[in-house]
Amino acid sequence: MSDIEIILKRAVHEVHPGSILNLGIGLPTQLLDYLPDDLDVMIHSENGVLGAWKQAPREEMSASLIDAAGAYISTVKGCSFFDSAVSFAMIRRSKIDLTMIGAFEVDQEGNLANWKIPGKFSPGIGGAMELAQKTPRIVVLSTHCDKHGKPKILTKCRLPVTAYHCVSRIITDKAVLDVTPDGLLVTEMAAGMTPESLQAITEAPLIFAADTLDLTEEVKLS
Amino acid sequence: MSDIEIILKRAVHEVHPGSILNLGIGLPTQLLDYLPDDLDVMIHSENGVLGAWKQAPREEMSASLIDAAGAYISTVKGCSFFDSAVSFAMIRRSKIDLTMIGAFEVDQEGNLANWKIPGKFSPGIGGAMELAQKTPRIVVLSTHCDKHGKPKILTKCRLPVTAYHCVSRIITDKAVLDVTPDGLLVTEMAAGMTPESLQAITEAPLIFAADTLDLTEEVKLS
Amino acid sequence: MNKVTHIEEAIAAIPSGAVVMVGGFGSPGTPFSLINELLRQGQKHLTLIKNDANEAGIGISKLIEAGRVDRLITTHIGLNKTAIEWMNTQRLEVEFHPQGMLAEKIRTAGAGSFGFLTDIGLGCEITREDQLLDWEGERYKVEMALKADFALIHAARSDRLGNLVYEGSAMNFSPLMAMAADQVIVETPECCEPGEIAPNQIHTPCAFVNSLVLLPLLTQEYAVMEHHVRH
Amino acid sequence: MNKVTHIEEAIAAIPSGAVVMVGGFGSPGTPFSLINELLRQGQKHLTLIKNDANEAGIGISKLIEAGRVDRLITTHIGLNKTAIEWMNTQRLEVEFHPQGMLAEKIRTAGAGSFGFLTDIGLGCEITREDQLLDWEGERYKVEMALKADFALIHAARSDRLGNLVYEGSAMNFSPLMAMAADQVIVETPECCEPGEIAPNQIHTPCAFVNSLVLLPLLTQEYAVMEHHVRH
Repeated sequence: MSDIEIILKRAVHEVHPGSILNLGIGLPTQLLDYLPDDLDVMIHSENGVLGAWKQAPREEMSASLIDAAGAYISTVKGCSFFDSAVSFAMIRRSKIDLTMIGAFEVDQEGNLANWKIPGKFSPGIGGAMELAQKTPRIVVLSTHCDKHGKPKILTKCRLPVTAYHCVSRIITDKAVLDVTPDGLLVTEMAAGMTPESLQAITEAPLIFAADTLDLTEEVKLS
Repeated sequence: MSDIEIILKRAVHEVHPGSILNLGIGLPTQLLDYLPDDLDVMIHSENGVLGAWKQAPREEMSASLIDAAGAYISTVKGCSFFDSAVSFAMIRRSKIDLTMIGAFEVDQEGNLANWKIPGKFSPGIGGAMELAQKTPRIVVLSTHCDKHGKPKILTKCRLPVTAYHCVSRIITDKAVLDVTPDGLLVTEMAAGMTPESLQAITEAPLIFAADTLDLTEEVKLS
Repeated sequence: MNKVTHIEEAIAAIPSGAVVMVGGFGSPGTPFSLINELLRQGQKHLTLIKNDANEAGIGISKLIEAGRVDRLITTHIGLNKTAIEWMNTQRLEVEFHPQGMLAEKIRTAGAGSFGFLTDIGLGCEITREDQLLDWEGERYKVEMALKADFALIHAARSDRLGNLVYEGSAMNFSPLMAMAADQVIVETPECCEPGEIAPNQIHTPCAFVNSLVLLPLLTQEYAVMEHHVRH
Repeated sequence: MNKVTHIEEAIAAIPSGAVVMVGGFGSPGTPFSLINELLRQGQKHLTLIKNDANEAGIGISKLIEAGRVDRLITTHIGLNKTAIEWMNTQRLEVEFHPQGMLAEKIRTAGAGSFGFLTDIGLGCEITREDQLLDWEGERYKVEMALKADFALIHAARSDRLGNLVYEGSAMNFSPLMAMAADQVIVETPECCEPGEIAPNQIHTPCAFVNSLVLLPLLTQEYAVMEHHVRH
């Protein structure tokens, strides 16, 4: 199983029936493939859709209907379309219960950096800032380290911050971490990881739950 | 012919095909009865209607459709319904070409007072302030004097002002007056009125056009 | 995600002292049944936000006449002599705004913003010195957002998720209030299955609706009012 | 009140140096035909306001690649490497806003207001000191309204008065831009008689539309883009 698959299969457990969620572009959007087809959720897409769903069958695709990631989506029953002002009113009024979002960096205070790498990557801001600042529950989906093997979970974000104190939970291929007033609490670890080996690839100091679960087992349940 | 009839029949000439207009509650709303049925105008009503028209036939009345004056209206083809924020966006963005409005007082600078008589009449503000301030052309429809025979066209408004420098034209039962940088220019007078007799019932100093027309003749054309 | 609730339960969530927005411009859009239930349950010291005060004996005027309303934030109450009488005798505190400003203050709260800069009413009696802001070389009036604990809304049609459709001039303040209030209670005579309303014909998306009360029938209050029919 | 206009005439109203809003989030809602005509006519030194920069070779990217655009006010151009290249080589000035702030700035202009108070981005790099306002005991960021001389809009359907209906996710910024721009030019493949669209299904009332261009057919640009289809 790839790191991405581990993250996504674990992330499925975060989605509660009856809730409204937003899936950030990139890794979170891929979660769609892992959600059961009869799941009772409404997916919000910033471009003015509540009730977005998986890619439509080829013959049902509409050139006038994409999600914010550009996929030609199908919709669930009870879907609504609206303008961008209403779409972000929904976000700023905290009507989205859960946002899954990608990260360049996330720190022990729940600060998130995911929109800009000065000098390297600055394609814009998109909807990330308002989603991060206003969604009651933000779950970061991210590989535990970047492609150079460097920690992404830091003591303090070094990149420009998207929103402060916004992240509730971080799901990586190696662990599940909750942001608490005392710091990052590890509640699950992948098979083979030890507190020492996880700390070694994490810049922020970690706290370990007394009954740390096996992330790998959780993934298998999906 | 009553004073009101004189005013309304003259006011019909202010309505140009292809325009959007708003008729203030009271005297202006009564203009509807004088408009030809095939007139190509869109009437805006503050409560969220563009394309309001005369009272609907009894069997077609809908309890869900009134104009801002409370009449069970019919609508023209191409009518649209929208919320109050959009309705007033339309007003503040000056999309209403012409507003006909009532007045307690109007003065030589085109200032209008029509919302409050301190201690006597203060039912609220309604849409008058935004209509008066933002409609490109405001035509006041009013009897020349109040019911006690006192002038309503003043040197300076004494009541709380609705909007400053907003009125373009005043149509009364006695005359038609344009607000100009030099003061109030009388362009039409009712039969029997002289400059002296009109000035006598008007507080603001009047200027008379070289070719003052006969208001009564204009009224007969309707 | 079925939001259908009994009217007693939906209205019981409103405590005395609550700030309650009520949809409707005159009668169209007024949630008469929800208001009647609020009257029956007896909540007091309410602050109501509505375009107008309805007319004497119907709608929110019933709540005013029963002494349940401490304060009314509105734009014009000229059609309700009883409400004017209550105001003039200091039994009802009334705060007036220009109609579009009231709409925009509610909409601003609904958009998750806190205020807006306008020129409406600058230099007029309604503008206080402490509302003026000089910003980037211009003078503005700052109008603050107007929120509420609850909104009571009438929709012509809904699905059971709470997607709403309004009819005629009954839309008015309702979509704005549905966004601006923390809890949104909707009454509707027609509730359909999700998917029956086309997605681009929904006026208020279900995210803004908390509970949905089905009206078994529309009482006389919802009918054409004979005294407004000109013969 | 027939607003149907030839495309040449409608676009010829736009002078060089104009500020032009363009509807669309990605391809849906992008008025490809109006953009192509603007490209053909040769107006220069444009300031464009659009959610994104489309993708290389289509939509407003054509105008950017032809050197017609001095400045782009947008939220995210990640899907257009050419636009990023133009930005990085200082051939295109780009101003980024959070997506909902861009929408709200446009909507604020469309509502005839001048700015709004928000907490989005407070304490973040995007907020300058001179945008901060302490008001009634709280700190806000003031976001100013964003107007335009013209808006170019694609509607799925219209009547000849200019009442508009959008489809799917193609609505996005269009209704806001139609309110915020001084002159609004709309393209549509389907124009019907007034009255054929139900009054409560109109997304943009005709008061906000100045001219209407009928598209004889929808070119390939309006079709599903194969490279966005996952197999």
